[in-house]
Amino acid sequence: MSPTLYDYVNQFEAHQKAVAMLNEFFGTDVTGYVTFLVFLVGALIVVGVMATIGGLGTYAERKISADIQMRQGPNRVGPFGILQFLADGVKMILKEDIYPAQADRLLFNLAPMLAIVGVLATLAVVPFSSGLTLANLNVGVFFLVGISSLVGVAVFLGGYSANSKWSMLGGMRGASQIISYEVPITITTLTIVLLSGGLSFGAFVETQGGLPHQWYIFHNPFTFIGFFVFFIGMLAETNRAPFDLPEAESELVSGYHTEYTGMRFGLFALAEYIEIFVLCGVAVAAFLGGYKVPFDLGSGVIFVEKLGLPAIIGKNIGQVLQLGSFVTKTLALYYVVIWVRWTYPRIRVDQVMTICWKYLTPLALFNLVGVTVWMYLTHNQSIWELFSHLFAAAGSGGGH
Amino acid sequence: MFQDILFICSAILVIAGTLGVVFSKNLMRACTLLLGTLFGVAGLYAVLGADFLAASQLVIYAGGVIILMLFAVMLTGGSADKANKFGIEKIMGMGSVKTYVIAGLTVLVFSLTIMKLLASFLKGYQKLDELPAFTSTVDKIGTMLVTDHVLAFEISSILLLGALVGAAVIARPRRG
Amino acid sequence: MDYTISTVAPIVLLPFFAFAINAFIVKKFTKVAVFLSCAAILGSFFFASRIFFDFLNVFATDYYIHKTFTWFDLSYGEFPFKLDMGIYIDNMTATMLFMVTGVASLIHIFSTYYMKEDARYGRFFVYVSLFTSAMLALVLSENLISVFIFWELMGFCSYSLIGFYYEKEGAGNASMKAFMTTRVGDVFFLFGILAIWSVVGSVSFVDIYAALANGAFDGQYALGISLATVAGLGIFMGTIGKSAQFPLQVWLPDAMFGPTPCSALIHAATMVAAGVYLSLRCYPLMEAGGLTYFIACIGGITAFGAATIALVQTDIKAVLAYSTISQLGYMVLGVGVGSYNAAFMHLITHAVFKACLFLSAGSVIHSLHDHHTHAHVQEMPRMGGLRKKMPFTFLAMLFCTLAIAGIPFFSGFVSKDRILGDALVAATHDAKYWIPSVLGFAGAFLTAFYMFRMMFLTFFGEPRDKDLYEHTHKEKLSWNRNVPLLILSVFTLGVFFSGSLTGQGLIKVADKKYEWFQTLIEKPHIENFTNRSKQAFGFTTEKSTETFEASHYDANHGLSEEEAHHVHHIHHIGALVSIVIAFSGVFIAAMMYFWRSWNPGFWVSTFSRWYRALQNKYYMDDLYIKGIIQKGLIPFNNLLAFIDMGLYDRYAIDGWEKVNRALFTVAKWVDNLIVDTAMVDGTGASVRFFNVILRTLQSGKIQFYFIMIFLVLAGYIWTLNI
Amino acid sequence: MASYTLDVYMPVVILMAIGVLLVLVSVFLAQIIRPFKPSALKEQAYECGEDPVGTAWANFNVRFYVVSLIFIVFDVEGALMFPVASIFRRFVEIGEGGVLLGSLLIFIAVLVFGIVYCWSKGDLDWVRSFQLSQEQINELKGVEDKA
Amino acid sequence: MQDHVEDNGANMISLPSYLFLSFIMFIAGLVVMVARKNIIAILLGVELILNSAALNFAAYTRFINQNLEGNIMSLFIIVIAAAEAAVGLAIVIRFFQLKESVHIDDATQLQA
Repeated sequence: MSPTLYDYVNQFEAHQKAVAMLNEFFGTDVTGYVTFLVFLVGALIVVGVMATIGGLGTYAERKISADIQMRQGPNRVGPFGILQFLADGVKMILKEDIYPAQADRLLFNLAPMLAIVGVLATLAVVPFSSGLTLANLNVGVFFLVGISSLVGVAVFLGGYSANSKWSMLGGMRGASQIISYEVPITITTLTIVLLSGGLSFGAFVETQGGLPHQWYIFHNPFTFIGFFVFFIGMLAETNRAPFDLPEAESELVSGYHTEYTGMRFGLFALAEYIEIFVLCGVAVAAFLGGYKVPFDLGSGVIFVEKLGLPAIIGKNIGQVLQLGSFVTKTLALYYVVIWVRWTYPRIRVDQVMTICWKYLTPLALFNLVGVTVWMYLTHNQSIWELFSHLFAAAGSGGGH
Repeated sequence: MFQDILFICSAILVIAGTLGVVFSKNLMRACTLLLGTLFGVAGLYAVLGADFLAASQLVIYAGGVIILMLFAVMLTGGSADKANKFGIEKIMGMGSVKTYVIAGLTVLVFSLTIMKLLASFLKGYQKLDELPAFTSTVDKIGTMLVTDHVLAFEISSILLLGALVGAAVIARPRRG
Repeated sequence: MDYTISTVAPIVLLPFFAFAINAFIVKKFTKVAVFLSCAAILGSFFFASRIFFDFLNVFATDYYIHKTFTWFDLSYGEFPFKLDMGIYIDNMTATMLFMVTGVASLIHIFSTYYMKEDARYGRFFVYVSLFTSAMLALVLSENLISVFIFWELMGFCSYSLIGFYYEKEGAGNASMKAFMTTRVGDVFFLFGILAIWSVVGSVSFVDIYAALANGAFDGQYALGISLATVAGLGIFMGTIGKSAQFPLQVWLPDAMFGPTPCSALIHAATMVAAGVYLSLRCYPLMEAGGLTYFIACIGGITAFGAATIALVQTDIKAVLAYSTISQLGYMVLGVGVGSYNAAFMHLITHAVFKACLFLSAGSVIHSLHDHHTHAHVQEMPRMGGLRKKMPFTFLAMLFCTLAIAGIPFFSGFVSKDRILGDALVAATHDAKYWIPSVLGFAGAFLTAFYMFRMMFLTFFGEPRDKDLYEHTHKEKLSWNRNVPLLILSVFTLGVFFSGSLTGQGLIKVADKKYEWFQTLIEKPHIENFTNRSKQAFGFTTEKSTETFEASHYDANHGLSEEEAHHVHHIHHIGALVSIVIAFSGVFIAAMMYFWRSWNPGFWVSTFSRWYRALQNKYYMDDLYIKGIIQKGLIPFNNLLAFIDMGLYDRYAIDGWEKVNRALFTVAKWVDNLIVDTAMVDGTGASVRFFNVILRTLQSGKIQFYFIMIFLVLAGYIWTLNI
Repeated sequence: MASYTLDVYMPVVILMAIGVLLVLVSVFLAQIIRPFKPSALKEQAYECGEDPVGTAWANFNVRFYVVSLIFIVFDVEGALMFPVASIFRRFVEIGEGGVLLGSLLIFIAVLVFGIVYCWSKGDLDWVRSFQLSQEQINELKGVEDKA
Repeated sequence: MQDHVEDNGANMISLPSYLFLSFIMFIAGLVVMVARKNIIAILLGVELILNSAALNFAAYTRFINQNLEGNIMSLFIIVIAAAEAAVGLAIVIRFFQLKESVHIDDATQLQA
């Protein structure tokens, strides 16, 4: 897996030729600028798609909830109301921007920015496919944990700066909930780090396989529990129901963004939806095989050998398959997240803390110890490999 | 090229954040600006090739310490009176001209001292002709943590345990 | 297999960590603590068996692993003062590790049954874990200093375990006695180590062997005695103390005050074995010191004497305790007559069957619960007929009794017979060896007799205490009670140790690999040690450069054809004699206690003086207390007290007082005038003066302190010459 | 080990810049087209229609601090464990896993001890301060009895 | 992949520039510690000083000897800074509960 998107693009002869031509044309070394351009285009595409997905997320949320509650949902704007999110966006932009009189203006403006920056920066390491990963950092998951904690600061500052009691309550709750649930998430991620032997998402995904039994979720019983710990932690981390205490509309009006209006509110919402997608993506990359496609179709070699396609096309078909695999799994998880929201009632604030500290964290620690001991005893084998060795041994009459 | 940009951005963040911390009159803003400094330092670590250090700077400082500070500011920010029960004005808490003058004098003395140290060091400093390429430091740090520095590694867990227990005992909510 | 920290250290560290953790959690989480201890010892058994099977795979007599790291190095110039620590594993160590961890695991498991209702259930496991860990560390040690450290650690643990029921009358004294008696031997042991250090400059076994091969001990005399003799004697005194040899055997019978599983662990399988193990390790030294006859005599006397005392004991554990002393006597006899291999084999076989015997005795004792006194019954006169109540325990105990009595096909026969055979060989070479060997044969006869006496009294006949018998529950099979007994009793069969069941080819089943014990365990060939290499002990998997060829069983043991024939001949005679002796012992026991044809009372009344002497253990405890302590030590103590109080105190100290008084008058004058007036008052005034300045400094204002700190730091830096 | 250039951080920086620009552009661009008619009533903080009383920046419950305290300890320990965890697989493969297993387990054990301590002292209970300890209950009962 | 980073001429990424930045941070931390009267603000200053030290260690690792010992040192500085912040802020909060003040001049006595 190439370290960055640019390295992937650079493999192709056409690109190399183009760079060489440009060098000749400008008379200087333009590689740096080309790199920048490639990354800029890649980043813009990713952000654009993410913004669309975030917008569609609001639409999907309403449509699915309507489905679950046997209602119609949005159906006026566009076919099946699919353009509803655009209408919402236009509304956001046109709304008046109000600053509360007592607010700390600087922090009030800074909070949404921190949220959106924190979320967008995480997109850099999300492995959409082996080629389309903006940067496969060596410390990928660790970086993600660090940079996404900006969201916690943003929630806190958002709640604080408005100088409203509802906001303040929501902000405090939100921040303490986000940091609390970061603990089980981090520890569960640690188990995957143990298994994959690297912090980068590349290492996560490349040590798994395309078929479900090669995924880390089914690697051993501990990771199976770990996935659910991660998933629950993820719901709380993104303030999703049943953990939407910080913005509990029936208690706190609207939580930390009570006083936010217009586009700033929209940015908070956008950050939240993108964060859900990113965390679903992380869950997929860590537990569900990431972008891996079964039977090694993702590398594209098979198209070249069997169908006689040119190498470049085979490779890109593989990339598309990988992208499809990743996005499908992520969206499926996204669907589950929405489904959960409309199925479970909100829990109390003391229960939030109890679940985190008395259930998830001990469970995550147990998983960590379990995976460590498991790896030590079985020499990194998954439960299926163990079984297959067992059967092989039985078949060969108890030999080695 | 890019590393220069990264360095400059980080340096600007660091200096701006630092000056903000020094001169901000609002403690909450000072904390937020400290976040900027810490991000800048993380960027500087990244330019130094210490990728793990940069990430742990983000995780520990941005995620942990700053939130802790914000909470602490929140928990002590209350009481609407202008002065506390000792009659000291709260606004003084962020410093007055007098304190800044004293600080300026102290700093003058000490910065001269540091410059003396640095001057003698930089005089003998041989610039390396070429620096090694960046490689991942995670594995090396991990190996060092369990071999040469295993005692520090284990003791740091004891240190953190002590910090946790001590701080929990001190800060535990009490009745009355 | 690689011998690195992660493959070797867990053997010792797992039980040690179990101890370290349990010491803190045992009160609140007793079950967890017990589980941890058992898991730790099983883990250490796993690692030990890896080593053991690796050694069996290589199957070479000379195969060894020697890895060290420097503990401290205080060498200065040409004075070497450097101590290495590390591991030395050869075939003997590997076998020993396997035996100790295996037996200890089974004892741990049995203890979960035996100690279950005990008030200090958990604490028992804390001690036992530490104890096992110390024993394993001792076995792995590569030098005498670390042997000594763990030796003392084991002494401490046995002290705690013997005094485990400290509320019981006598337990405290017994533990103290064990501790002090072994200490006597340990002092000499330390002298021995010092003697070695003075000659070799190192205490590593390998260096000692090399020094012996190079003749470093030649011509080294102290007070006209060869230093090799001094060293060997010192180390053998350690063995005498630890392995309860005559005349320091008195502590071991009292050690039965501890819980029965701990008796099994300490006083059968591991701790007492440590003494013999040490003398085997230092065998070349003792040979060089010319101590073999002395050792053989000590062994013979112990073997016979303890056996005679065992004849009259009525406490089931006391019989076993004396039989332990007696069997240890055989091992020492084996060392003395040069039967290195057989002595070690007897150590292993004895550990297995004696552990099983103690555990079975524990099983019996635990079942016999006197509901009047609410105590467990240990007295054999109150037992009888228990075979029907506890058939499985009976079977296990029967196997072990057959083994210890030296009945063919059982392990005890294989090993003991070979020791006796070698003693006979030694006697034919040198007539003075007749004494220990005859004592040995007599002891063998007595062993068969008293062990079967114990069996008959316990399990056969009519129950003599009907009430007790009725209240005893019928034995139910349970995993933690019967499985350890079963496993141990299976291993009392001779085939596990020797292919030829007598060890010398009387009945030959197979050879080569089946004779692994005889092939692998050999006297250290000291001439091979002059150029052996050691490796650093660490994470690296640096391979040894030496290669080892698999050894083959040599029925002649390197002797010439003629000599071998002679030896075989004598061994055959010895084997026949011991079979006859064993069966006659069993027969007499049966006549007396099974068929009741002969009345034991007749013998008691005929030899009543002897009987009383035996009951009082040859009056040795009395001798020590009345004779040595009261007549020797206490008068000596009084003499010292007189010197201290009458002479030193009265004249030196009181006289000095007079001088002082005279000086005092002078000093008082000086003090009043100069010190008090000028200096003290002056100090006060100056303090008051500086006080004013310092008070302003210590304002309590933290930032002022910051500034001060930084300024002082700055000042310091400015003074630096950089 | 593969070396890398600092270009890997370029997407991170670009994305952060995009984030900042997105906020600035969307807020300030919108300023052109959206209405802007501030009034005192609009700028009032929302308090369910009542006039706001005092400031919201008042004292908060110290439980929030204790939670963040436990969090930071876990955070730091996690940060220390990440590099060790990432080499565990390789150490197991060369057969030296035991050492790492040991040091990791000790590390985790100390961590667990911390959480157990906080648990047993009730720092993890959100409603702790509303519950009286048995001593306090007895105390109150004693007062009642005297009365 | 390049084998080394080329040092092209007047490179601003050099040891002196790092030393300059950490110097700025250190001095700023010192100013904050001395000038501010709010205990939490003083703790912010302490964080700045610790950061400058950690940055120095990392810079020396890169430019002087490359053996990563400095990185380990920085890592432990960060760890200790976190522990320090936790305990320090706990003390501040306790102090505030007792005296309703975070002003450092109220903390002149060791006893409550």
